[in-house]
Amino acid sequence: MTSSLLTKERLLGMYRKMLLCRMFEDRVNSLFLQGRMPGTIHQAQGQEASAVGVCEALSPGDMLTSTHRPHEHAVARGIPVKALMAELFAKSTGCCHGKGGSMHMGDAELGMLPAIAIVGGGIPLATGYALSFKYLKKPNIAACFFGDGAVNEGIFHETVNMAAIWDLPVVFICENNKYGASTPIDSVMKVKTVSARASAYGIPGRTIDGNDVVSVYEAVSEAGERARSGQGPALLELETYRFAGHSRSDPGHYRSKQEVAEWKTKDPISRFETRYLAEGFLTREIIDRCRASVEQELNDAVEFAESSPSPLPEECLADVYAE
Amino acid sequence: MTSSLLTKERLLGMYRKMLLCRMFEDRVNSLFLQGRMPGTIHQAQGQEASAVGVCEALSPGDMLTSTHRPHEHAVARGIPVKALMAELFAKSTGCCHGKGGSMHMGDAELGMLPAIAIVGGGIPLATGYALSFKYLKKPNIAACFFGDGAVNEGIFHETVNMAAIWDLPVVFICENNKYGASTPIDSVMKVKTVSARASAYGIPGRTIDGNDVVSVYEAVSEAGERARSGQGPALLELETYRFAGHSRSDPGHYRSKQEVAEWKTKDPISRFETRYLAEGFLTREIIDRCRASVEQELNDAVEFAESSPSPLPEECLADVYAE
Amino acid sequence: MSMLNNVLAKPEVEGRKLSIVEALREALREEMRRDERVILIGEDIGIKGGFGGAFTVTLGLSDEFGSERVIDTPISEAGFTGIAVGAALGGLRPVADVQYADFLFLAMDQLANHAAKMRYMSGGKLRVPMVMRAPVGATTRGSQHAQSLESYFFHVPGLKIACPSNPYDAKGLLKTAIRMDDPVLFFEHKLLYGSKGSRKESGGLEVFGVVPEEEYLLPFGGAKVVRQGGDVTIVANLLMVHKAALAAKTLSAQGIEAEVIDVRTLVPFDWKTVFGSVERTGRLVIVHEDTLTGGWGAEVAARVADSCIGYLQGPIRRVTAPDTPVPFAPVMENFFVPSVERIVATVKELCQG
Amino acid sequence: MSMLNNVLAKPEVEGRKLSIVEALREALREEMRRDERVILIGEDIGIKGGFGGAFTVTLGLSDEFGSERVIDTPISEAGFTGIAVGAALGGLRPVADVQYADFLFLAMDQLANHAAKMRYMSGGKLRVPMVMRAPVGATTRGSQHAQSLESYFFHVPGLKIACPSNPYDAKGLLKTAIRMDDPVLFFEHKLLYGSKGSRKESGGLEVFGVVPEEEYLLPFGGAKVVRQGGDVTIVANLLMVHKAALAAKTLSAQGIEAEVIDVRTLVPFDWKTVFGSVERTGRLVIVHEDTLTGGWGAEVAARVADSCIGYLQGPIRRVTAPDTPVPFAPVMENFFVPSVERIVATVKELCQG
Ligand SMILES: Cc1ncc(C[n+]2csc(CCOP(=O)(O)OP(=O)(O)O)c2C)c(N)n1
Ligand SMILES: Cc1ncc(C[n+]2csc(CCOP(=O)(O)OP(=O)(O)O)c2C)c(N)n1
Ligand SMILES: [Mg+2]
Ligand SMILES: [Mg+2]
Repeated sequence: MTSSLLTKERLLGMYRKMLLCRMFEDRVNSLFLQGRMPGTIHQAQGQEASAVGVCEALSPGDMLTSTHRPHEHAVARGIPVKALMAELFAKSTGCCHGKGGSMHMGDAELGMLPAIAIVGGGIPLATGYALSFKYLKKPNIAACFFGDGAVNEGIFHETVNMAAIWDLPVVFICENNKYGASTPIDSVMKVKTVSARASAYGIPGRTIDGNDVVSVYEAVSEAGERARSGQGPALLELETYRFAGHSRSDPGHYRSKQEVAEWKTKDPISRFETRYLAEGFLTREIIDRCRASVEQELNDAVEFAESSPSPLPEECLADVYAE
Repeated sequence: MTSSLLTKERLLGMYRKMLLCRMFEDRVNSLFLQGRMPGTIHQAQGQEASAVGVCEALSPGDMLTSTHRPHEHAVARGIPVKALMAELFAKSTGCCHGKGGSMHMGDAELGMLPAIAIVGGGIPLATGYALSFKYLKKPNIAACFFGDGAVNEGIFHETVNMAAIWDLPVVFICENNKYGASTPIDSVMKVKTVSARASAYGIPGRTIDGNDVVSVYEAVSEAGERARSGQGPALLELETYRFAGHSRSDPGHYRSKQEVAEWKTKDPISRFETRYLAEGFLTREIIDRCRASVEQELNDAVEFAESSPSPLPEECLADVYAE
Repeated sequence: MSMLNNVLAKPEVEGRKLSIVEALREALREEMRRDERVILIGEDIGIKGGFGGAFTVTLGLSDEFGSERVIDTPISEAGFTGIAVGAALGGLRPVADVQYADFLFLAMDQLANHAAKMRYMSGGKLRVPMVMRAPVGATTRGSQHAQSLESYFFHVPGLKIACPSNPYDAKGLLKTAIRMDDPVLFFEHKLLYGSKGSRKESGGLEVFGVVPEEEYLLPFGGAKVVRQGGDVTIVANLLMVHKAALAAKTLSAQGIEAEVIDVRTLVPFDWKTVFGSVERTGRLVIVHEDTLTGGWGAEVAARVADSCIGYLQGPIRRVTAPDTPVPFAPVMENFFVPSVERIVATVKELCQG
Repeated sequence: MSMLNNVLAKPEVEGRKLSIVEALREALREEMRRDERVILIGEDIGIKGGFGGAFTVTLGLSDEFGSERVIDTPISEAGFTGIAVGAALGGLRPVADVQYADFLFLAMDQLANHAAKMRYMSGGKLRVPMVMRAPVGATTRGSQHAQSLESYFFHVPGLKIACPSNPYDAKGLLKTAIRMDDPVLFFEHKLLYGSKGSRKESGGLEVFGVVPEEEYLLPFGGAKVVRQGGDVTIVANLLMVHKAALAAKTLSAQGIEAEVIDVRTLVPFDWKTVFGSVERTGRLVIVHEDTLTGGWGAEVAARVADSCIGYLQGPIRRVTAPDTPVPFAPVMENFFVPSVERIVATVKELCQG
């Protein structure tokens, strides 16, 4: 394994990012429950290794696309949590000036397109971005998040095929959290793994432990290097699980308590802690310091968001056309 | 091989049907060139073994769906050539009363839906029909023709997947004639065979010599029996070739003369003749008699069509709603 | 918004009160009991422990009818819509649904090129008895879960369209739609579902209405005069019927009597009722949440400008969403969605200006 | 139909004459030479020995620009449209095309939910400079290769729409579209492509027009008064501009002077020119091949009925295709497509009735 390539600083950075993702989601949840945020939210607690492992393998000029469940992707990609929090609070300081909301957060200048809430809809956008990278001879790749539910959309099929025949620099990343809303993946697909579908397009497919941030990082790095060097796309399936319901209003009764409990034992953050506490380079003190600094960052973000101005009603009319 | 199961009468019937298909297309071509027919046409000369082999394996209550290239499918399915010719002549005696035209011929009462000219668009219709058969506990199957070009449409992916997970009684039949319009299939797909894509849905896939009517018949019969008995769909790829251009206006310069010539040596009709003349049960006399009777049938059809009344202009307004 | 609640409920009417969700569910259940060819197909509609569709309408139906009749699909809108078309051709009466109307664009080819045309292309031999249910309306979910898409389908010859504003109509129209031999788009407004149950909408209306226990069907093509008045005609659908009715109340207090017409079905459209009203009032305001340009209100204006021009005493006005995508922030969304105030102001300006 | 040829060609105008196909091809070539970010993407557009797209517009371009810039795709309309959106976001200027406008329904989600909204959802940070070309019009190919789909896209906030009626406009508008930072739907009429070349249309018009050798751009939002007249305003697009002009000639011989306006672009729409004309003539007839109900003509009627009602001397009339799918048989198709005779009769009835 190439994990030896990761410096301790890098690993610690990844750890802090996972914490930031998780604690961001937890904070958003409580703000939402207090009625301080409008709209609906789809949370990703439990999927931090995926978000962080993927983003860690990306360069600044690379482009990420995301889904209706984008919070952790955006945090991991490095969009300031202030701008994300402000967007959730529908403020004009939000990353989309309050026009996007939870399901469309992103900032292309920081390497993430506004998230796409049409299941599968972001897949061709990432692929088109990859086409532009290749055409403009840029050294970049696009990375495309989607869920297990998205692989039954026609757009997945059409786009992965075109990326394959044109050897485009894009990495397709399926976060297989076993459910699309209430629907178990094995009831809507006969093959056992999503990655098995790669063979229909003649590209590599791999299934990876999506709750191990290092494995994710390595797999995406490898697929990314391949793509960057002109060898075309790959389909990575990250096996993971969301701890919360599909959206805020979902108690998740379609999943057994046992199943949820089992996956909680694979929590990517405690797994990381256990492993590196054992290896000795992580300490309780570091963990506490990390948590405290994340807490502070989130406090600042909430304060920033709450004290930011709302957009004016008539701003509704702006930004439809560029000219 | 189960070809021994085919009686001589059956084989002869299949032979005559192939002739009827071919001579129908040739007649339509000359009528079209004479300017006696409106519209555009997509002809299928060279693909008779596929049309006839498939339809021979269907029962009366089964349902066939077709494409923008439906003439031979309709002839093989047994829709009277009079009704087909009249449709092409835009007469009210046509199988669609002149409302459909070349690309929409069919007659559901005779087991073939009006053809669908949106590439891939008929695939879910066949699948939905199969759902109704299963639900209503009918002993029937749906058979669904589409071209090699259709397998890159999203609708192919979505629908084959649903047919697979629900074990629907449908046989997916890809007529791989190597080109979608001017586009060679190997430039738009990295895998070598269409049938390889079956594995992405967990269903059987087979590539068959589509210019051998007996092989086609056997493969479709087998897949049909499987489907009828509740074991679900299959994807059959029939390798074949169209002798003519994509549509009437296409001289086909994107194909090499050599390639066309090679495929002409595999002409399904002369192959059949050569084989069964050698086996002795087909004779020159039978061939001549068949040709003459087909010729007569086509003469009658043209006369019927030409002497049939045109629809009234205002009939344009009818048939939009059932009530 | 709470002011809006029950502006239409007539306290004098006695009887069992249901929400639109309950009324729709009852319609589905009754029709499924009556005719075993009726099946449901869509995402997350029947899963045990699940939602009963995005807004609980199908909750419990898989318990009674099983997974053969309440068919949970993969996330494949084009595919399952096309399968519904095929199944309808094959003799079933599928009721499909998309979780949000915004996703209808994915199934647009199957709806506009196939469902709507199969009968015509066959020379009248075929019928496509299917219903496609779709929730519309802006509810601070951002621009891809918010659109009111009626007008796109209003333009497709071969489709019929219902857009009920209350439980009574919802049940009666859905039952009729299911029995109809043509493909029907059935639009439901998220804020009218009611606020009961786990998936309640903030800002949702408490639209409980009397729904008789006895069976009834409501025909397509019959608009409803929700309120009579001689000064101006207001034509609206879905949530906007409620806003128009409240606006009419306010206007009445200021001496303007508005006639409020709930179109109920867009195809077929009850031109007679609208023309008759405009011929009496001489003034017309159309209200819809769908965006302005090319919205169905334009057609109403165009037909009136063709057929009733001599009766008009002023310009034809439309109160609609502006020509923008739907913004997320509530302040902007409130600007986007036509308000009671905008209706009142438009009518006043028209009647007095 | 042959009477229609050159009714608009002004014999006095000197210069190089091109067909619309040639004009479009020249626009693509010039823009590709000027800006290497311009790429073409679509089915059968660049294959050696192939068609140059369904109607030869891109013929020869892959020889000059190579397959990196003239990208042949699989039959995957939704996919390549979405890829064009992504490529546009990534800095390219893709010109995508569908072989027939009817197939746009397959790409509707990518156009209406993504291309049209990305700028808005990003709070104005992004731009989507892409063009989607699409041939419309009924040409005895049956109902799935025939529709005039402008009105569906007319209703999508965030998209712009061009629909040129002649070579000069086609070239000037396409060049502008390519340079624009917004997504543009570019509709071309099959019967206006001209009858030269292998893929000629029976019934096609010989619409050759003068196209200057020097570069020029034509702005969006400027309608063109094709013919001046004081009795009635006729607003049309694409093929219908030619029919309206011919109808105007016939009407003139009968003493009715019609002003014919070619809208040229539907979004933005030149309301000023239309309102100004209607205010002078007092009568309005709108002509389009798209079907009646919910067609773009309804919006024109609605806006006029809002803004110019005081000037109207009669009802607003529309001459359009009826609300049916497109039939195959030429006798029925000729009934479907608005004819010169129908325009003449409608105008006469309006002016004299
Ligand atoms: C095209 C489309 N269909 C349906 C939905 C409604 N919906 C939102 S999320 C979701 C489930 C998605 O599952 P998956 O792709 O596995 O992602 P996850 O939620 O598990 O992260 C559904 C059905 C949607 N947003 N878009
Ligand atoms: C959705 C759609 N896209 C494009 C077309 C235009 N078109 C008609 S036939 C065809 C090629 C089809 O190829 P294939 O599926 O291999 O069938 P074949 O013509 O070879 O029988 C194309 C691109 C269409 N009819 N529908
Ligand atoms: Mg999932
Ligand atoms: Mg082919």
